Amino acid sequence: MATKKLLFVARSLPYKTEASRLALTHAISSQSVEIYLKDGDLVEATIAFVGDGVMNCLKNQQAMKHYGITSIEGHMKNSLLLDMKVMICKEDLAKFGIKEDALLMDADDIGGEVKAQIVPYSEIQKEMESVDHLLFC
Amino acid sequence: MATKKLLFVARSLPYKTEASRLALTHAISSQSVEIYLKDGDLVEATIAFVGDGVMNCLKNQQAMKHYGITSIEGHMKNSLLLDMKVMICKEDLAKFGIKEDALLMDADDIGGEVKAQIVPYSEIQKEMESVDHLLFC
Amino acid sequence: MGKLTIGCFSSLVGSLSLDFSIKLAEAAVAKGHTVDYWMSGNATMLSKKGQKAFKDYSHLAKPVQTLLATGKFNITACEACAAARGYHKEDTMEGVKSFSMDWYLASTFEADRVLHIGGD
Amino acid sequence: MGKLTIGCFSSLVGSLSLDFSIKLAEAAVAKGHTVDYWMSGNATMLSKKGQKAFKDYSHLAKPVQTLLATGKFNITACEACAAARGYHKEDTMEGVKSFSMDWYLASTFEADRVLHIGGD
Amino acid sequence: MKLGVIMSDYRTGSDVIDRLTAEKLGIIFVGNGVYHAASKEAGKASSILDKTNNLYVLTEDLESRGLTSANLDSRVKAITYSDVVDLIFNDYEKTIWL
Amino acid sequence: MKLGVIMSDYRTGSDVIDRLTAEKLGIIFVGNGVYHAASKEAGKASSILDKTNNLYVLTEDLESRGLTSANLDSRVKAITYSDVVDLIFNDYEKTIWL
Repeated sequence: MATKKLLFVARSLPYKTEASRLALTHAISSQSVEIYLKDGDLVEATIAFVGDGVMNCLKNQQAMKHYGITSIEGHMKNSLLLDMKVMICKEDLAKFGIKEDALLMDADDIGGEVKAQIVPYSEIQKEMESVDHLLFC
Repeated sequence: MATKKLLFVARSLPYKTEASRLALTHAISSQSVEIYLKDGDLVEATIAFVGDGVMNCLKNQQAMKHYGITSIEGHMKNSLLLDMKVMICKEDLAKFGIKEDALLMDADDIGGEVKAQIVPYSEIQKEMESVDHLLFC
Repeated sequence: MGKLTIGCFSSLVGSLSLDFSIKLAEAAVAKGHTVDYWMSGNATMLSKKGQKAFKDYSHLAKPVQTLLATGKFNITACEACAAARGYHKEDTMEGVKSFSMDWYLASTFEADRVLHIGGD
Repeated sequence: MGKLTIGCFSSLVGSLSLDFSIKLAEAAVAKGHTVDYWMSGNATMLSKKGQKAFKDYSHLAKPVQTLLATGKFNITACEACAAARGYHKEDTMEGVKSFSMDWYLASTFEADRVLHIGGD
Repeated sequence: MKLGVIMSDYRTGSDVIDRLTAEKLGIIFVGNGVYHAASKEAGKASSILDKTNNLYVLTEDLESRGLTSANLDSRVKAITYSDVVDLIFNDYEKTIWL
Repeated sequence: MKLGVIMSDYRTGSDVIDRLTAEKLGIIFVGNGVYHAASKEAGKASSILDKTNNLYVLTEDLESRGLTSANLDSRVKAITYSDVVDLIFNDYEKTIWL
């Protein structure tokens, strides 16, 4: 019985590459990982948005309307619905002048109970230290 | 009977993307373009290296030895062998402290007669103005 | 009405540059222009047949077919770029041609405008 | 000896990141380590069978086969990423498995080290 | 030369624009280039916006990223794909992609 | 935390390295990251080289680009793929790719 902890750190702008989208979808897939593991073993994934990566967290992304693809916002919502820990770097939001009300912060409307957390970089650094593996993208 | 002029401007570092390699191979393919055109019609391609793109022009690239792929240098040589005009931005070389003897400047060893030209940016700008189409990469 | 030649070198999914170039072609054709479309480098991924539509990934196979049906859109893949990626005749989407790089250069001869999307 | 899990998300040709990851796997296996190799995003291009060797393009199909023959190398493609690109069972190189993304996460459980090469 | 620049990136390519000269220069922000038109860092707008008065942003790409005309620098005009085609054919002789 | 950073790019990612802290930090330059180790701009070496004393460059990637150890900043050690594997397994607990 053990739990391995992973932290995905999304530092790239959305859409030009699949990096942030795939970080979220891979992190979410930790929820079905037991089928490959022994009883009681788990992989727990957390995701942090830093630098340009905070742009992934804006709400009202219209990617489906214009390009027929799900938005990054939609994946964030799913991760919150599944009670995953989502951190957004406070200093980077401040640099871009982005306020909390411009961000996707919860999945209330689809029954989620967990909120995204705006945290100082130092807390993300602490998370980086505490996990077993770090996955930057 | 007409000639259309194209200028490929390579502004990217080599290898991480295929941009500079494909600029050279496409430019070189102008030599066989007559099969699609009327008698006497031509497409003439020139290539200029600016910004980070000047790194493409270093000689002794060992990409074949280490990765089994032809070097960008090899393509430059072929373009000089075919008498294409190859320009390298003087100011950008100076910025990186790159001297002429570090560059692939000719295809003498395989019978080429044309040399690469180290020119001020203003000459590349003039070339940009004089051609029919500009292809940055 | 004019002719636009687009050369695209960006990968299929994961860079919306390819999506941009197809939407631009649609807008040009809708205005009565003709478009020659050249796929080179990773953009040859667009020529692969059997692309499955998922909501999470760009799906450009359908708009390409719609564009082809207008008769104002030519699309050609770089033969060597495709073969290096394992795309051969039997892998190629209907209506997509395959030539060497000189096809692209030749296409610019008659083009009124050229847009070269040169990297990923 | 340890286990290294590599996740690669870079496109086949045109980014030497994929070449790096395969050479790193070779070096790790040569030292007696085992390697789980996960292809996602554009890196699923590596799973396509029939890649033709040209001197101008990376050719990684052969080193992958050599790695597989050691018995110390597992390689799996993201099923949806591959299908979106038109790569189905009949398109897939011998020895390459196909699973959903949880395979990668599960692989990290036993891994001593993980290297996630996350973008192009 | 009348030159249209399609700017698709946020972190690279500014060096190219800095030294371009053209009798008429237009910049169309698409893809992740839209952040030049709709975001500020430490309160400052992108210096590219000072380069010319002919500034455009593709609405589709702006909205896909959760941005709207409310975020837009007042110097930049929001346009559609159809407008991009017209700019390419009618307003500029050459178009480059950065 | 003992953290190994594999730096594969020249124009992006420095902002991430700037604020990383680690008990032991190593930086391995690969791909186009090698220009940090082997080129100067206006006579100045990359500021990343000031971040730690544990600096490495992959010889294969250096040589592929026409650079040699003669171009290398004296603080950077040239290594092979085999050495990268040892650094990952023996010297650092976690490895990230930028």
